[in-house]
Amino acid sequence: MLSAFDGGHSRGFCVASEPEHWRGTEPVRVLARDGTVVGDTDVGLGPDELRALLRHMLLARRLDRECIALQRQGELTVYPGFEGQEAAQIGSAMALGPDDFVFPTFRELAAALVRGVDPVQYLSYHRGTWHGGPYDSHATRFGPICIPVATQIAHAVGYAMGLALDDTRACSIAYFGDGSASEGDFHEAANLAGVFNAPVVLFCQNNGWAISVPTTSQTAGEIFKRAEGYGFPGVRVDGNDVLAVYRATRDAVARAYAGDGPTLIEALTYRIGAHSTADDPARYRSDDAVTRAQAFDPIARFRTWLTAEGHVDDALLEAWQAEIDDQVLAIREAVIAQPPPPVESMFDFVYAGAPPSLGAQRREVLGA
Amino acid sequence: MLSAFDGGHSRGFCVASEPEHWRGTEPVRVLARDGTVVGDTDVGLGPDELRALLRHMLLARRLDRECIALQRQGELTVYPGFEGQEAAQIGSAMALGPDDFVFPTFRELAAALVRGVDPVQYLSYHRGTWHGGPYDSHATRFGPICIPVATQIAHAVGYAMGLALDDTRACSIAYFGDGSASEGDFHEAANLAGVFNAPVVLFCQNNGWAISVPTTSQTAGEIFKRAEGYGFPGVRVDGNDVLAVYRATRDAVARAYAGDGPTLIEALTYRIGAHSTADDPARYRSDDAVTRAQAFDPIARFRTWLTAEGHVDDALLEAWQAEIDDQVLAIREAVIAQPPPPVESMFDFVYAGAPPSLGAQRREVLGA
Amino acid sequence: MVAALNAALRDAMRDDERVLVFGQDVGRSGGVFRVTEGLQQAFGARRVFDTPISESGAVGAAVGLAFAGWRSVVEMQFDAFSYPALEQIIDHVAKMRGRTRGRVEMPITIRIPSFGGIKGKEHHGESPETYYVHTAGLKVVSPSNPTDAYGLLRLAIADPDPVIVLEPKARYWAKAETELTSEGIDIGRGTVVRDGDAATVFTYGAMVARSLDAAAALDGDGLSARVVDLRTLSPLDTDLIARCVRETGRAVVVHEAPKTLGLGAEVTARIVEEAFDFLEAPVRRVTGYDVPYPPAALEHHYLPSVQRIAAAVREVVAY
Amino acid sequence: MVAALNAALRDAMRDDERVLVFGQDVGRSGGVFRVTEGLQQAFGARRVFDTPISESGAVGAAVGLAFAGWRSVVEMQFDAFSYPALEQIIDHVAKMRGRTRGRVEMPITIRIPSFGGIKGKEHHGESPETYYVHTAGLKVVSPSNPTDAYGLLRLAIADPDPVIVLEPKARYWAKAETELTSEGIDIGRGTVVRDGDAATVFTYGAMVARSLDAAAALDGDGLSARVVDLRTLSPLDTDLIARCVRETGRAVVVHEAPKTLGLGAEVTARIVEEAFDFLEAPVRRVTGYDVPYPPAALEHHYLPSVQRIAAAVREVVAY
Ligand SMILES: Cc1ncc(C[n+]2csc(CCOP(=O)(O)OP(=O)(O)O)c2C)c(N)n1
Ligand SMILES: Cc1ncc(C[n+]2csc(CCOP(=O)(O)OP(=O)(O)O)c2C)c(N)n1
Ligand SMILES: [Mg+2]
Ligand SMILES: [Mg+2]
Repeated sequence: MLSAFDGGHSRGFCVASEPEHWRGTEPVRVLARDGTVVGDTDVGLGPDELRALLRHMLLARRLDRECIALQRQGELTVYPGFEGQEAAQIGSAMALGPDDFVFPTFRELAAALVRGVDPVQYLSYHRGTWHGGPYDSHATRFGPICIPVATQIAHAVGYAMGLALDDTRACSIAYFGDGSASEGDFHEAANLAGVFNAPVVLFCQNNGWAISVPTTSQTAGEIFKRAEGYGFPGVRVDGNDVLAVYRATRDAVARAYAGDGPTLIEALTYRIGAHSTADDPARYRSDDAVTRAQAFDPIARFRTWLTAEGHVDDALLEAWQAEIDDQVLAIREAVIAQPPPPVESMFDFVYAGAPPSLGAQRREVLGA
Repeated sequence: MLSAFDGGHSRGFCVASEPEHWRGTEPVRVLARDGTVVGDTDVGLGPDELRALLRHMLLARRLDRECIALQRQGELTVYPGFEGQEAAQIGSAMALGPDDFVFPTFRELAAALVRGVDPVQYLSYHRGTWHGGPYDSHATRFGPICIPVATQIAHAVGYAMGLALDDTRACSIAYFGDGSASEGDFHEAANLAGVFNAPVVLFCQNNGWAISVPTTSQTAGEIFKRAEGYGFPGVRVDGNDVLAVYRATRDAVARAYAGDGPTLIEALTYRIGAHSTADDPARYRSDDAVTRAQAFDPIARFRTWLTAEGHVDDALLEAWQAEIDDQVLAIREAVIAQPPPPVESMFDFVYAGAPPSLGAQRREVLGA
Repeated sequence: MVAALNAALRDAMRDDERVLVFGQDVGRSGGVFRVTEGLQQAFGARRVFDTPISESGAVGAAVGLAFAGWRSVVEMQFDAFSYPALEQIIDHVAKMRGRTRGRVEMPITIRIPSFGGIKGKEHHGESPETYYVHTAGLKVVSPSNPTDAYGLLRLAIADPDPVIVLEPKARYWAKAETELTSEGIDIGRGTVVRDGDAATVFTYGAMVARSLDAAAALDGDGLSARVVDLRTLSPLDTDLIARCVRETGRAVVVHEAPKTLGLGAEVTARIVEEAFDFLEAPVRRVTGYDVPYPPAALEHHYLPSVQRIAAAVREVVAY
Repeated sequence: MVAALNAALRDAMRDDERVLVFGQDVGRSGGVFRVTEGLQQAFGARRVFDTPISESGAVGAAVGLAFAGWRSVVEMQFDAFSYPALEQIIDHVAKMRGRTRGRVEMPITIRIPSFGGIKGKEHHGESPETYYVHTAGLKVVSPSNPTDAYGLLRLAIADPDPVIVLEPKARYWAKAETELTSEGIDIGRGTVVRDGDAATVFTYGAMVARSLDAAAALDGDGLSARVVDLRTLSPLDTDLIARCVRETGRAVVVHEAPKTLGLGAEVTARIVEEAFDFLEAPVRRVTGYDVPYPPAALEHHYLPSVQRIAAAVREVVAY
């Protein structure tokens, strides 16, 4: 067998017609890449909800591109785009109930939009004016942006344990990537979830890359298969098929509500853009791999089907686009208008009450 | 499904006729608990080697009990016994080649004996005169005693990566327990092993307990099944069946030599004694669970078969017992006779050359 | 001290039903040091439970439980076994209040049997305080006797911020002389456990008793040393430290941790910053050496002894 | 500095075929900061390879590789991402020589892009030195310029003991003025980068340049400050520190890490121990505050500024 020593990377993308990390077990699908139906499209959503899915995806993509522009213009610090992952994030987030709690990574802006997180507050993180979760995590049931990969998975499991202890009919969901799944924290959290039968959904967006490292060099196995070792189900779903993602997540949430415990979902998707605005993918992957992946675009696929079903038409889509442009413009202006935080805020949330020595440091900074 | 909250522990041992953690997937067996043959007994060992297996087990058990006595007499610090695990340790260690390297936990004295580690040097660890590996790890190809659970697994994988880089036809083996497998380091090391196709054997002695926590509260899955998630084979073997353990390990070693990569072996065994001399199992498990487990004793089982096969008889066994008593007595006396280490040894191995400030501290202690 | 800690957990769980106790072997067996003995029987397996051997996972779970409104008391089985949890502690436990603009509190207590002196195995005698004291957002306390152990643990559990409780194993078997209460104890305040005017010995944990022995020995030479039990290692009681140096002019710091960047370095720096003009001799640090914690046969050479402490006091006084 | 580090790795790999370089993204892409650029092409995927996101696993693998006779240079992608590896580093990397009675060496180099000042994201601006300097068995170095970066990294890789290399991100783009060599550099020795007699500023990493700016500013007031680049944070160059204090009588320590138990505490304690009688003013610490590293918009308020450094020097001189 080939080892990563033997240029694991050169196994690259040159031959595959679909992304290499999609090989192996066939993912669950409802819509084929060209929008044709290959599964049961009745996922329990009515026309309005189906339209909402698409509109969220269109808004998310438009905003994502705007953020990249904002970064280029010096208005944001390093920004991690998610183009290509809209279905994975929005399909899963839409399947959550109002009381369910999300523990995201740094790339879940699309999921945040679905949860009603104020994008301007969210983006103040990338503006460099606040760390963590500038928005109200309790009100939005959306945890702080988490950068140390996989650490948030344990938070989601602990939160779910707390829900179980309170006998609350709700669950938590942890988002994480293919690379994050290599961290010890993924394992410890997943095993804990199994032991405590915690109502949690472990949602892995396998987008093929951990910065420059392809999933094929990240693990020799298939991520969803790890679930069995922890004693709960794992499913592999086409992460670019929003209906398949929605159903898989809804089923996992239902299991959690029913007291049947955790589910691991591996959503196969593709990171179309750079890891972040600081990254140059040309150093490690071919454009044509990306072009090929674009043929699996989640938005085109779903729009094709919705149109065929007569749920949307060009007029509606154009109307949306106009609305979305205004929405994004408003966000853009509000982000830029954000004042920098007061310097003392650096001291004000370290402890409930600042110890004397910290008070002295605070006065020093304020020149008081 | 039951969660650990719902008194995971009270699921205890009261009903099981065999240890609860043996339930689920049937382990591979050669000899049944009563010594009758249920598999192919031709594991490639001749009569002398088969006898050697038994003799090692007898010596190990006798020495283990002596160590517990030594601790009670104040001659050793806390000592972790391994009674019941002789087949798991000796069957696996006997399957290794001379160049293979062992990364043990703190409980592998039986494996150390097979590898030719001087028991007196080994026991100076438990005498409290040295930390780590008082013996020569390079000469014995037996790594230092390792207490932070699961950390040694990554060492074994790194060592195996080194072997692969040197194109050496050898492998490493990491011993670890059921509880250790819950650590992030188990996961990171196993995943690395898969990615680099490292020639390593991950040998889990599932003895049912992590101090007071039963395996059933340690994980909701079956440990050997985790291997698939890492892309290599996992096998579950009756750890009290020395022939089955020997074969499983020999096969894993052969795979490693052949460049086929890692294997995870879960050996189902039982910790007959306390976790260590500092532990009182009466606080968390019933004597009759232990009595029942004793019916699966690895030594009795193998002796029965060897006797039936005519490879050993009472005369030989008596002769051995006498030799072993002398051997153990000699070890006992040598351990007690060990002088305490010189004070300066605390300073002499921190760096290749001591920095000035450390030299000053050394002089202070020596009153020089 | 074990009984006092057990009582503190019991009383805290009784007074606040959101308090949870978990960690390795804390449930059915009552903990390897028996600190949680009887708690699972008293409060049930939903509030007192064993975790798999996953320190990082357990601390991470405590963070999630805090989001859900639970107050976790997590036991790390021994000093060195808290290291796997450092990432969760440094990145989240310590920072989450700030990361959520004060909206999400981390009322988490992490109990760590610490320090040496019990002829323990490798990794069972470490003094991890520096790792925690240097980490902004944490509070760190270490009791030297059963009464303080009860009080500090009650305060730690009640505190809205994360508190690391370093329990001196060597004092676990000490019996309480006074009744258990948290009256008269504050996180952030040290206390003078023996008055004296010749010099002040600043210490904590198991070294308090030893420093008192040294002070007693020095009485013989008609030399009266003051002994301060810092009790809280973060935030340090700078006012008390400065006051004692102003009053005694000489200082010795005693701890088991290696000298380099052990707490003695910070105490010394604060003395210099706050009481330089009163300092009549260099501050002496009597500490463990800059080596890994040694095996049982050597630990008495490593740990500060009554002799070393007394000699340091004589030295600063004679300076 | 990136080019100098790259050259050091290149030359070390060329001179010793047992040297391996691995970590996240160091292979094909050449590292997020390009420090390992071109190395995989030059030395192949067997000696320069990417690891999964497993810091603890990667460091643990380096330990095993050391048993097999390999010298690993492991990159941690950013300061805070070295925390998951702390257990392996503290328990094994730092202690293995002793644990094997000197029979097994750990010639492991752990490179950590460190400190702040680049408007980085959360967990990308931390100063982890205290965690490493306090850990006996490790050596810790931090270069302030490209030439030192080359020399210190070469020495670290050649060292028989584990060395933590804290690379100041804020200086990554600095260009080398002199040719790259490890001549005239020793692990364990600091250096006077600017002479002066009014006071000594002890610092390291990115704060060296800033302290030099402060010293230049002070020249205006006819006040000549000496600046010492410690270069090695463990073991500290106590002789140089003491000599400078004996010669200048006044000292300021500057670093980005939070003040409490930052390296400044140890430098202060050693000054007090070794040069008390020469100290004419309290040692001032100009450091980061005791708070989590702040967001980009605030970091300039957190980091020692030329003004703060200059003010501290004026203060100790005027004392
Ligand atoms: C503990 C830790 N190590 C390293 C990093 C640096 N880092 C940031 S993102 C990233 C890749 C993550 O890959 P993946 O989990 O697949 O998520 P994706 O970026 O694809 O969304 C890495 C290595 C980190 N954030 N945390
Ligand atoms: C990282 C770490 N955490 C906790 C401990 C304390 N401890 C020592 S042995 C043990 C149980 C180990 O159980 P298992 O892995 O099943 O091995 P066994 O004791 O059964 O041989 C624990 C929790 C440790 N040694 N290391
Ligand atoms: Mg990814
Ligand atoms: Mg076990």
